[in-house]
Amino acid sequence: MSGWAMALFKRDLRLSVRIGGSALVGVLFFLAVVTVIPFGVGPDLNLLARIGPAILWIGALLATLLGLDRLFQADREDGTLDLMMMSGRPLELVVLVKCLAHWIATGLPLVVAAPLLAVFLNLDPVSMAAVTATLFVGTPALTLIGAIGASLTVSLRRGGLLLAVLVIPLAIPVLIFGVSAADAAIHDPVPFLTPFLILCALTLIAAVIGPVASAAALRFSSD
Amino acid sequence: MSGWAMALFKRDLRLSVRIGGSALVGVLFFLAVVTVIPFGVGPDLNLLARIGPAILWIGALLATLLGLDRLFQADREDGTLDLMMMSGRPLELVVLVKCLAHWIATGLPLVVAAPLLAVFLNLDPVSMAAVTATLFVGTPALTLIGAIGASLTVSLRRGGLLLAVLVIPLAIPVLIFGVSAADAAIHDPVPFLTPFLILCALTLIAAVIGPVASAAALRFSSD
Amino acid sequence: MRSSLLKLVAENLTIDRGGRRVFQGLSFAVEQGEALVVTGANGIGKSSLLRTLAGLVPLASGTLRLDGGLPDLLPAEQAHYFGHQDAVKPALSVLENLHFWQSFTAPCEPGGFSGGKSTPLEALETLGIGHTAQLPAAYLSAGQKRRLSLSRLLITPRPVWLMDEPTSALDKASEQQLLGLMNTHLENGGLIVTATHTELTLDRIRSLHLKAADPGSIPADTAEDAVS
Amino acid sequence: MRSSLLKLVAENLTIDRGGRRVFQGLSFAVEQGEALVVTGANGIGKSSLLRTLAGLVPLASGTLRLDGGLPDLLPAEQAHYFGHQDAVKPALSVLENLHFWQSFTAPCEPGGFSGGKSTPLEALETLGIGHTAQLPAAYLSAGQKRRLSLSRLLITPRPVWLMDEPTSALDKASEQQLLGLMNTHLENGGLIVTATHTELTLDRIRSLHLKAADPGSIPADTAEDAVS
Amino acid sequence: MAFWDYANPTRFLRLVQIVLPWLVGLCVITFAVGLYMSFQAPEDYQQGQTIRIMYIHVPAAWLCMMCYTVMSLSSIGTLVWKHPLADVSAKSAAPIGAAFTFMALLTGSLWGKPMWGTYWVWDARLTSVLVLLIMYLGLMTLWRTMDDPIKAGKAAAVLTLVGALNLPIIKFSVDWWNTLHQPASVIRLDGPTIHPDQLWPLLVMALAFTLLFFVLHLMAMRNEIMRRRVRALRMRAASIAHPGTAAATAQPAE
Ligand code: HEM
Ligand SMILES: Nc1ncnc2c1ncn2[C@@H]1O[C@H](COP(=O)(O)OP(=O)(O)OP(=O)(O)O)[C@@H](O)[C@H]1O
Ligand SMILES: Nc1ncnc2c1ncn2[C@@H]1O[C@H](COP(=O)(O)OP(=O)(O)OP(=O)(O)O)[C@@H](O)[C@H]1O
Ligand SMILES: [Mg+2]
Ligand SMILES: [Mg+2]
Repeated sequence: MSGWAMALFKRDLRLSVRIGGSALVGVLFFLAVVTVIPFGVGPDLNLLARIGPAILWIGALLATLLGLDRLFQADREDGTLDLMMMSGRPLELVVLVKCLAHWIATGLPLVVAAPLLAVFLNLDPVSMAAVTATLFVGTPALTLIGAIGASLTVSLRRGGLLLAVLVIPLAIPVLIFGVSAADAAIHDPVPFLTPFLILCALTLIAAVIGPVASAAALRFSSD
Repeated sequence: MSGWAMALFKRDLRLSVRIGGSALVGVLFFLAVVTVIPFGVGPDLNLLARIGPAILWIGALLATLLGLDRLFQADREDGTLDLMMMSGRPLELVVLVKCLAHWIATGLPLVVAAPLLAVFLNLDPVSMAAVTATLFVGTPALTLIGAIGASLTVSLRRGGLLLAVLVIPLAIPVLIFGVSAADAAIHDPVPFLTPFLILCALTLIAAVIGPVASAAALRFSSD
Repeated sequence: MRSSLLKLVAENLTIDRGGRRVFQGLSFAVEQGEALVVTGANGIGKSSLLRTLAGLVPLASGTLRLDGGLPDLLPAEQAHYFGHQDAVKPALSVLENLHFWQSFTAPCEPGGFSGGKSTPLEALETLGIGHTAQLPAAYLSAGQKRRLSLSRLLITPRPVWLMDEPTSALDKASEQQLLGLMNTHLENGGLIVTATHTELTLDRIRSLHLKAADPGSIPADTAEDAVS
Repeated sequence: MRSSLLKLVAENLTIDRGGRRVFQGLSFAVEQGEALVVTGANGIGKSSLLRTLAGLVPLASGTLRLDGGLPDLLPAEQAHYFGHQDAVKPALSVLENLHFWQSFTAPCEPGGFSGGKSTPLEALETLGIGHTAQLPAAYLSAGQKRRLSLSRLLITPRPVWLMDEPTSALDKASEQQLLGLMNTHLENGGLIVTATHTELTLDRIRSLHLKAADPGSIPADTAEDAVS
Repeated sequence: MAFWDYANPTRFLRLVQIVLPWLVGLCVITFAVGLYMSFQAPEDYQQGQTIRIMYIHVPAAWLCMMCYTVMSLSSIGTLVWKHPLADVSAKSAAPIGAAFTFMALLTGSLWGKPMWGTYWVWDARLTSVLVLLIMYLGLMTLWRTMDDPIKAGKAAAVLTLVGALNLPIIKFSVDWWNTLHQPASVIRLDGPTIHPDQLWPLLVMALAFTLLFFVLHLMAMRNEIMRRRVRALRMRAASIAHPGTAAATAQPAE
């Protein structure tokens, strides 16, 4: 990464680590959701094992999207975003770098936490590994797609919920292929690799569409 | 309600309905979550019908909690909260009135939407009615408990997620009795009334603890 | 109610903010019809002082009372606070904003103070934004918003006005108007505490200049006498 | 690169904000070493003008160019913007804040302009907050924060300074210091556009007073040919 | 006169004034004919009377997709050509699209009850429509949370286009998801093979619905332009210095 990108990357990482562990909050929310669902569904272990991957994926989806509202807002409120637009750096790359830092600070912990939570849902090691792998490949896509919502709602003071509503429909394919890849690893109607590769493809597509769209949205929202 | 309370109530309702208001975002999120879950667990109608009440309750729980972050923040940011503390009105009542208005603006729509969403999860009319009833009685408790979280996080910029993490543990009893009341109505291991009455009791308790606690938190957070 | 002279008395106030001692042992008294003008360098503690008087920042130590005020009310509950924030809801119409504050804020009329009697519309007219009454507050410009939030002080009687840099970001004309209002408040037997960087031309001024006791305010917890 | 005279030229700018025409047909030019001081009543459009020059508010019509600047850069990319917001991250140390801006902001040194060469530490010293270098920016007072954000302008060379009420919320001492810095920038061959309510004592001033053309700025969209 | 000239809202409004009555008349007539034909059409040997739902359901379903196409084109108009009417068109199309989508869902599930014995199945096509509904509602929310129409328009345009890019992916993945699970309880929804004398009324109804869409769309656009002018007038009223004239201007609003 060129100098400025590196500086931005480091800064965002520092900020997300120092500010009240926003990374932690995401994981805790993940944990909370995953532990709440059994209270609702009831303690039927087979059932839990069956819908386990789904629960984990839905938890990760919500945790990622709802954690994204501050991605640009924090910078917008204190005027940093204005200066970034004047900085003479391509805004698309700025967004990409910020997403990367954000994913490492909040997405990666989710992936790491997944196997632990999988134990609660008594998933067998195979599916545990499968879910973790799919999350590892899939959550970046969620972050990148979510960035669009983040920049659309940057000027609104109530990000979270609205962002999620706007982005969830766009994130459905990721969810579908993530879960079905995980399922495929367990009881295979289809080989694991097919959905998994599609998932990777989705992430790559998101890596293009996300930054471009959200950079555009940021430019339009500047005022 | 005495004059000032009525004025506050009307104002909050107006605000949540007018432009920038958050009245309908909650319902949309509810809809989105309920729609997304089948993509994870699969389209098996029997399975969905079985975990239907749980899905609806969890959706409502998340929608309520995540929508609460602006309950006090909006007033804090523009200095309204300061003036409210100087207004010479008991802060506990102020909180209670605000919660009431907020529930009517965002909680009630959830209750109304529940039967429609129940169709997607092909619940039979009985359980549909049961879930709606429990939500009607239960969601106020969620709002009131959530208010505590809202006032704890009022000075932090990133409300939603953190608030949910803080409050979900407190809200679990409500969830449990809500769901089990709904389940009881369908295939009754226990009579419907027992958990339902406990749920009502929980709401009443929340109506006392919530305002007191969050008023205290607001006083401490003033700066 | 006793109609003795209104008097805001502060005895060696000590204030900590963010774990740091802002100032300590500050005492002063303001009488009815007087304006206390607080000046000082950036970060010296003017805003903190005002917010303390408004009961928004807790006192580390010291006492604060309003002689001649209503005995069962805190000083803060007999004061209007006019700070940097406008407390204006853009989604509500100008009049809705004012009506809310009128019916929400508890009035307080101790003896010897007459004022804050005007209706919302009158107040808006006085401040020259009467024509915006029916419009959403979102359409107001910065200056107009500020005047709207100022008109709050005219519709609910409260003897003490706490104003933090009231003239900041106001052009000359609006500034004169504001000073006029403050003078009438003093004549009505109110009292004012205001922080400013510019000098204000008021009738009866008593001034308080804050100076840093020692370079860099001491962190509260290292200060011997205070456990904050 | 051409070393001709730097000149910021604006030709009949028209600006809409929030669907409202703020002003139209505004033209001016500022030369190297000059400061354009923009004055006017509240809400007349000073900040809007500066934000437009900074490329943050889109132009409704009109052209904007920097003669003698780097041809392949927008004017905004050759300018520093110093507005109401500090762009200071409380969680980072003062030095970390500065270092980030230094490496992130693209420098721009057209011919005839020399300046913005100082290192972060020097800049902090110049502004008299060198002792806070290692502190978290959260511990700074309002005034100190403002100086920190000011030091941004000294560490990255950019010929144009856009300053919105630069002296607001600064005490007298800091104000003088700021004026000194602005003068040195002018001597270094930079140029300044600043909006203010107080009068600034700068070397070579060219002043622009904004007045409401007709009672109330025309809404952009009642004009015949625009919806919004 | 090129369509481009109708960029000018005033002229556009004049055009609407002229066109709308004819359009309405045409729409009414087509509906009359279409409904008549669809009740003359022979009832289906297996579905009986319920087949008639199709004459509402299918056109609605088709239109809820066409409407999104219109919105996407308008969004391109907003972002690329900066056409002043584009975001008006997009904004006023959204609620109509949502309405048609809802109608497709409603009639569909009403139809589903006799067909499958349940109101809803997570069939691929049904589910995609549900997702589409969510997207419509999301766009509408985005619009009404932003006060400034221009900003709202641009933000919504970005989202609409991203959504347009995504819709095929969503459709594809939902199909994949559905075929993956082979849900036991679901009758695949391929619909009855349509017999010609069922086809004709269907086509007429489709035409009627399309006309209805254009009528509603033009009306909505007119209202939106008016709404923005009122907003502009009130803004001017706010910023006018002389209360006298301002009060006069301020009155008509509300
Ligand atoms: C909520 C439930 C339903 C929804 C959301 C729905 C949605 C749709 C959509 C989007 C189309 C247009 C497809 C296209 O043209 O590519 C369509 C067409 C059609 N639907 Fe439905 N449908 C539903 C229920 C039903 C039911 C219960 C039936 C009866 C068996 C049915 C029969 C048809 C037929 C015959 C067509 C036209 C043939 C075709 O275009 O493939 N639909 N529906
Ligand atoms: N919200 C806060 N939390 C913690 N410390 C604060 C807070 N606000 C101010 N301070 C600190 O309190 C001290 C006094 O700040 P204050 O705003 O009262 O100064 P001031 O005199 O109003 O300055 P100015 O002239 O810039 O308004 C400063 O050292 C500042 O760092
Ligand atoms: N973010 C915004 N969105 C919409 N309209 C705005 C916005 N900011 C300012 N305006 C409007 O633009 C006009 C000019 O505002 P601006 O802030 O430029 O005035 P100003 O000269 O800076 O006033 P002040 O002296 O108070 O700073 C005002 O009518 C204001 O209502
Ligand atoms: Mg201050
Ligand atoms: Mg300004």
